[in-house]
Amino acid sequence: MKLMSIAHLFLALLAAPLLLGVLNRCKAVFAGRKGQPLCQLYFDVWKLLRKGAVYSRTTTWLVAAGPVIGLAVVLTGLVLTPAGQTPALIRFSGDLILLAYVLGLMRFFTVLAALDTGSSFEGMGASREVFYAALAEPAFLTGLAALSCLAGEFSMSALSGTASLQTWSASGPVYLLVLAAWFVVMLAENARVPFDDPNTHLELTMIHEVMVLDHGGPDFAVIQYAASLKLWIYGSLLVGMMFPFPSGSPVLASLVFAGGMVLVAVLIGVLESVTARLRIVRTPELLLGAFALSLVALLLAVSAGGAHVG
Amino acid sequence: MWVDGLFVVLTIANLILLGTTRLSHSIRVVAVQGVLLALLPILRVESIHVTRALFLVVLTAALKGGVFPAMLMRSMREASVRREMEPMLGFTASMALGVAMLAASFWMGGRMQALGLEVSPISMASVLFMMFTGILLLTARRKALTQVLGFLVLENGIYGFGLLVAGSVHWLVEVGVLLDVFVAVFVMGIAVYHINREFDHMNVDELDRLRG
Amino acid sequence: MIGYGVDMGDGWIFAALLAVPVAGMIGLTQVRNSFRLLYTLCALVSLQALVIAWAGWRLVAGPAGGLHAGWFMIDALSWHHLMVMAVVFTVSTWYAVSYFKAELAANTITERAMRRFGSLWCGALGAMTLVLTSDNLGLLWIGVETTTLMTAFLICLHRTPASLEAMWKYLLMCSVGVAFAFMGNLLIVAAARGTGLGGGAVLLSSMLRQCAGNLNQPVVKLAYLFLIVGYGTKVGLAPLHSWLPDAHSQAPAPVSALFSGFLLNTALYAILRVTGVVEAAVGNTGWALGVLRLFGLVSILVAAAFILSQSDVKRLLAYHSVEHMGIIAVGVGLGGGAIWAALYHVFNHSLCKTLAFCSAGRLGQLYGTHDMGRLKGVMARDPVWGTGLVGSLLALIGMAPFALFVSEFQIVKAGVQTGQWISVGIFLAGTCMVFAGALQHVLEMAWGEATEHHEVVRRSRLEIVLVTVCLVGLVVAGTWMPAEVRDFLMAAGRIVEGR
Amino acid sequence: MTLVLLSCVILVGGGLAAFVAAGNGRRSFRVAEASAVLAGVTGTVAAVHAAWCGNTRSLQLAWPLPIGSFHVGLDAISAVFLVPVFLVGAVAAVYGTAYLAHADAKTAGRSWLAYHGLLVSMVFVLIARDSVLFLLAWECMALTSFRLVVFDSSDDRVRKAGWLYLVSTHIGTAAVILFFLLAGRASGSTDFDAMAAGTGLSQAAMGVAFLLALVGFGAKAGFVPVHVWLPEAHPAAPSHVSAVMSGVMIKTGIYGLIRALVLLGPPAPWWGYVMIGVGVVSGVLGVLYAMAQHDVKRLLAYHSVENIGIIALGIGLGLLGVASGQQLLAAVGFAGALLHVVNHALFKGLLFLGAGSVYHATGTRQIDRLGGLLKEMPWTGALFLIGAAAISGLPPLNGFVSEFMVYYGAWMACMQAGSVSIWASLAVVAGLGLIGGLAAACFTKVFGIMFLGEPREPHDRPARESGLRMLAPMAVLGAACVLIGVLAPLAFRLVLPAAVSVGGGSMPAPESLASFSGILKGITGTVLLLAVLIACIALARRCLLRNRVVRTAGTWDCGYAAPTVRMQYTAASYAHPIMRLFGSLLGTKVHARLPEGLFPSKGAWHEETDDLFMARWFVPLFVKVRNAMQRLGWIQHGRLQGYILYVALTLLALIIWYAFTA
Repeated sequence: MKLMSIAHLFLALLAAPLLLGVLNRCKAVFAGRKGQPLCQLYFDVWKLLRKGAVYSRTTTWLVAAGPVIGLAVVLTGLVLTPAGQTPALIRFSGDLILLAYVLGLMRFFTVLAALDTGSSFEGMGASREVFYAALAEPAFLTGLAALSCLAGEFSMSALSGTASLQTWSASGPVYLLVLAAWFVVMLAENARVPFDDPNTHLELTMIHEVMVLDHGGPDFAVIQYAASLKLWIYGSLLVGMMFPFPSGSPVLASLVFAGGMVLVAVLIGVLESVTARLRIVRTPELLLGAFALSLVALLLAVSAGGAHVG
Repeated sequence: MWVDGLFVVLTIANLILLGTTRLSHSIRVVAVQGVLLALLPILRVESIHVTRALFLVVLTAALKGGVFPAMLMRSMREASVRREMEPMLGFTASMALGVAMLAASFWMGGRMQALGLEVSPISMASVLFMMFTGILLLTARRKALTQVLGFLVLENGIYGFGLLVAGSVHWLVEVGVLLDVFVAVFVMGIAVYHINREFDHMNVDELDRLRG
Repeated sequence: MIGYGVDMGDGWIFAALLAVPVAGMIGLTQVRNSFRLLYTLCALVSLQALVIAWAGWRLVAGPAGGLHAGWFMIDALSWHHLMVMAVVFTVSTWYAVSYFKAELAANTITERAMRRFGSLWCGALGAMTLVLTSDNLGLLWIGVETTTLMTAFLICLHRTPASLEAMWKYLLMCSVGVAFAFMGNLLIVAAARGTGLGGGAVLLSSMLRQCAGNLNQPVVKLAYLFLIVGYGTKVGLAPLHSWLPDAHSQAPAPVSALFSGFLLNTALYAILRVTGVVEAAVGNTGWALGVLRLFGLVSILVAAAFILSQSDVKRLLAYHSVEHMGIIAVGVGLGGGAIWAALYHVFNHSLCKTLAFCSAGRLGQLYGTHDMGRLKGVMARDPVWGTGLVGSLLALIGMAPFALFVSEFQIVKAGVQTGQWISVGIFLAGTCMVFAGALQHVLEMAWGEATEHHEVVRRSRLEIVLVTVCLVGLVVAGTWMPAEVRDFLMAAGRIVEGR
Repeated sequence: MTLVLLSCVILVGGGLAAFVAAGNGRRSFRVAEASAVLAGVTGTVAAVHAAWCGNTRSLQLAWPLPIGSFHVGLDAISAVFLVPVFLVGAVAAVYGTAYLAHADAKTAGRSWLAYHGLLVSMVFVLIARDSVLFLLAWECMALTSFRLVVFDSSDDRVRKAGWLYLVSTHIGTAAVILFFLLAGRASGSTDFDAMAAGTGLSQAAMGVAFLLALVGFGAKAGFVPVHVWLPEAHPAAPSHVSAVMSGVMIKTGIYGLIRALVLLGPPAPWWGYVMIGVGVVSGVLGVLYAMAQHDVKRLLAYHSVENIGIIALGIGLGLLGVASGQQLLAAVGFAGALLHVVNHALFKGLLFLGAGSVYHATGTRQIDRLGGLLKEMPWTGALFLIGAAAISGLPPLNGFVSEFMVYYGAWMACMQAGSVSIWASLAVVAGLGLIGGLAAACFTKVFGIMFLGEPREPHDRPARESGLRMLAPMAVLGAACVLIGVLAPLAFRLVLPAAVSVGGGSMPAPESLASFSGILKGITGTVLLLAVLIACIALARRCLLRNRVVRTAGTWDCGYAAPTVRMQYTAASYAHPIMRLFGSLLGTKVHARLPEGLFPSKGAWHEETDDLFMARWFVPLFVKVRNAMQRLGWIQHGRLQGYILYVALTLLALIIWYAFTA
């Protein structure tokens, strides 16, 4: 079991950039372009790692600390995150709260690193980032509460991979609602359309991209890589919690998991191709909507879960 | 019988007090009232220690009939005021009110009866009316001197009330009370004198600098 | 004199208690030098205090019923008040020394006025002693009326128009009120017809309590109404308090201190005395206490209303007197465990208020005004009396650890114990309003920017001692009370309850 | 017990000595400092020991109070609250000696008496076992802290703040008095033991008592809407005092509430719901108001409201646990609350001290006038950063541990759906999530604007790093924050006895406890891993950059030709998106002068957010009362005749009343 976990950890470390590749390729297909190669991100990271660095005179040690802490956090997050039926290396009841808060730590320092440059553009990005985060948090945690009420479990590893066709038939609505809510949260947290547009380079519209304007060289490589890992974490949560897994052979389960991840990437790609970025003013409504969804999910879960638990 | 007649006289005196404007009249009326009240114990046979009773009668009569009027007259002359001008409550109005109060005091006398104080309602009503008159003089007149008179009338009423309901308290107490009243009037006289000197008027309702 | 089997040992005490003030009253008219006069005054007051201490010793040693000699009597209730009187007189007399020294130096007062002050001061002392020691309600009434007459001219020691006005109002209102009280006495005599008491005994409160059962109840109740309104006028229970702010604000500081420190309590003592009799007569149904409580609550509310909008510091303190008289009345009115707290509050309030008026007086001399709009920044300019004023005001509005907080707490406790929620509610609401209103004044006076800058004033050692003693005394009284003292107060409380 | 009393003696002695020596500023400072530190060390040791062992000691001194008895005691609950009193009290004293160095020596020296008095009275509030003694200490605490608030008493606004503070706490005291009397009504005693033994109250009376305690103690603790004094008083006081008041003193309100719950015995479920409601409202509104502030100390004061809300959530969960008979839920909920009490004392103390250093260095508390301080004051900045991360509840710091406990409790409640209303746990989860996110937003704002970027206005004097006396105390607090954050299981063990005795003394099943501390161990492991990873990556990065060109340039200006420092984001602009969403809720007033025309010359944007409860509720109430009272002025019209008429009419009315009743 432990071996499996370690294997999955390394899989994540290796395949995470690929996920973004799949995503972009899918977008390209929709746009009728040939698109960048699947492994583009690997090339970028490698190139950046070999570069020197340029820092603003305004900055302090924080601008360097941001990426470092960010990467450390997502690595810790990976250690906490189960992959399908393979549990995480560290698991305990309530570990998802810890995950949410270490990701909060990452955000905290990314934002500070952005403010460290004193650039008003990065300040703008930072301000929006914390704003979304504050609204996304309740939706995320409430959804979690719904799922854990359903399963009577409070540890990601215990929750992950429990979903099956029976549970879906039993309490499909809950899954659907939480799925929707968490998908929105994932988009917000990973700065995807409709919250943010990683493609444009018009600073006024960007959030995550604009926060890292002043990072370059290895730091930027680290940031890119960390971003892909973060997407992987959210993806694997989504897949692990929702995807109906066959019981029995772990290998099959792993394959299902991988498939699920690809599916998530494709889904995002499709979404990004068919929808446009929302106006900043409207985005809160989307997040509040997500919160409402998971709220309903929780109530449903309690009415159902209360039966077989309490 | 005698007693009731006396009280009728006192009541009339009160009505005069309410009606008159001349301070000197009022002073005299109050003096007469005081003397009559002072004489009251003689008409009551049941007082035991005749000598003490007589002593008290003489003392009271002397004070109320002699000393007080003299003092008041003097301060009236010093203040050079003759009459009570434009009182807050007009004279006819106060007469009317007086009649109303008379009725009230009869009612109250009746209630007193109910409380188990065996006194003749007329006399009780009359002393109560005396007190009412005193209060009216105190509250509805302008001149400081009139207020002193009002205080005296009130005091007369209480004295009469005492005679009616309490019989004789210990003579020392009565002497003490008399002494106090004497000093009070004396002090008030001095006060009137000073007020008159400081303000060169003795209209009390203009003494309203201290408020709030 | 009037001997019903006098135990001479105690008789001497009463003789001494009355002799000292009378001697002073006559003797001081002859003292030409004002300074000697002041110090003689201090000596006399201390002597009186000693006699009172002696009486206290006799009381503890002597029989349970207290000391009796004819029409005179000292029991727990009266000795408690005597003790408070001694404290107030001692403090305010010593204070008067420093106060009038300043006046004489500034040549704002004449030697004649000082002589008048001396003898009237002693007269007031004597009259109050008479009130507190007389068992005979008639004699007690005479005493109360005498206090009025003695103190009237103390108000207008400097003959300003305002002081004359205040004095006139005081004189008339209190005379009229006390006249009603006399009527109450007469009614009590009338009610006592059935008891077979005659002559001098008919007004002896001790006798009346013994045969309370066969008093004529309705008449006694009527009498009580007259007594409470009559003496209440002098206590300053709202709505009979109108003379109080004027007199307190216009009198010289030592006199104001005496007024609100003890004059009011003298009249209140009279009420407590008769309350005991009446309660005994109506069979401890709490009827009399109820009336008293009503007056107390009204007083608290009225005082709160006027404290919120006050501009003159001495008037502010005067309304505080109204409030605290109300608090004491409520305490007594709540009955049970509140009565001894109320008596305890009597001491606390008297000490505190004496200090407050003394401070206000000296600061008034310093600033030349009592208007709180100009009386600012006292802490910086006069640390000694500033501390005195701020400390005493904080104590007055019920800050711990000062004693007033504790006594008020006990009063509320008794109210809750007996479940008199309305009274408790009004009490708390009123005191909170007073707190909010008065605190604003305190802050401005204590630390507000003074209009023009002055150097810090240095005060004599005597004054520093006075302030420290009073404040420390308040804290100690709030945090230390041996069981014996509490028992003593409770015994006094039982007398008020007529048990 | 004896150690605690001993430290009290030391404090009193030190305070008096400092007061006497006030003439010579330096000496009085040293005395005050030494005594505070000595007492702090003794007291902290004693308190930690007592909290850990959780056994109860009690002592009856032979000192006759007028009422009540001089009964003091030390149990786990008191001990937990004593820890911050001594710790923060001591370090803040050291800090204060440096902070007040430039103030007028005499006043400052005098102020130490009040400071030490405040500490002592807080200790007595915590160890009193008799309501009269408690109230005496309670009022002394109010008085001394009030004296410290009006330290700079020449300022008019400071006096107003002091007034508001004292009035609100006094009105609270009135409610507290009523509570004690109600609780002691059956036994007729003022002693806590007697109360706990025999509160023969009906359910309704219990409810009333609980509400009285909630209002009375809440006024001190700062629950919305009776929090209004905090944002006024804390900025007014000197920083080391604000640290003690906001970090420690308001916790005595929480202590009082918890003590009240212990005295009242088994709670009704609705108490828990009320607490959770209060907690959510206080938490969310507190952090939102904080977000809207521009004065850093005012902002921190509002954050106290927020954290008090979190504590209330914990208490509410604990109450639900007791009411529904789940010991573990009760234990975890109360433990979360108690631990958060300690944590908040630590990081809020740290933050106030940091803010004080900044004020000391730059002479302004306006966030928008600052910037780039991290270069001038690196240590202060770093320590402030620790505090900011801790208060935002981020691992590996202490704030996260206590919030995690509350989360976990909420989840347990959620599991027990049916016996506990789902809405309660939902409110906790969603509320905590929102609070956490907003807190992070708010403190990125504070730190980012104050310490990062370029100075937004030229300082009137160059900021200098503050001295060791100011840094060391902050360092101590920061270290404590990290320590608790990393050693979560020990922290839980420390507050467990107290939590259990709050929950009625029934220990949860050992295996459930073991599992929970296993969870905490997991957290410890994870955060250690995180630390290791950070270290490794930092190292790797250094190696990577060792022999490469590292240049410095201007910040990327997106092609704008002439960027100025005035173009930087300000606190207002940073908070703007959130304010736009919640501004209507807070009643934010915007004064905007937008640029007009083709060639706009000037534009201005100014937001201010006054406290809604103050502006809409309390001020109008006070005004109404005052006007009503002033309308009674005619009673005292000054005419004697009227006065005599009053007397006569009163008498007449009484007689008539009597005639008709008899």
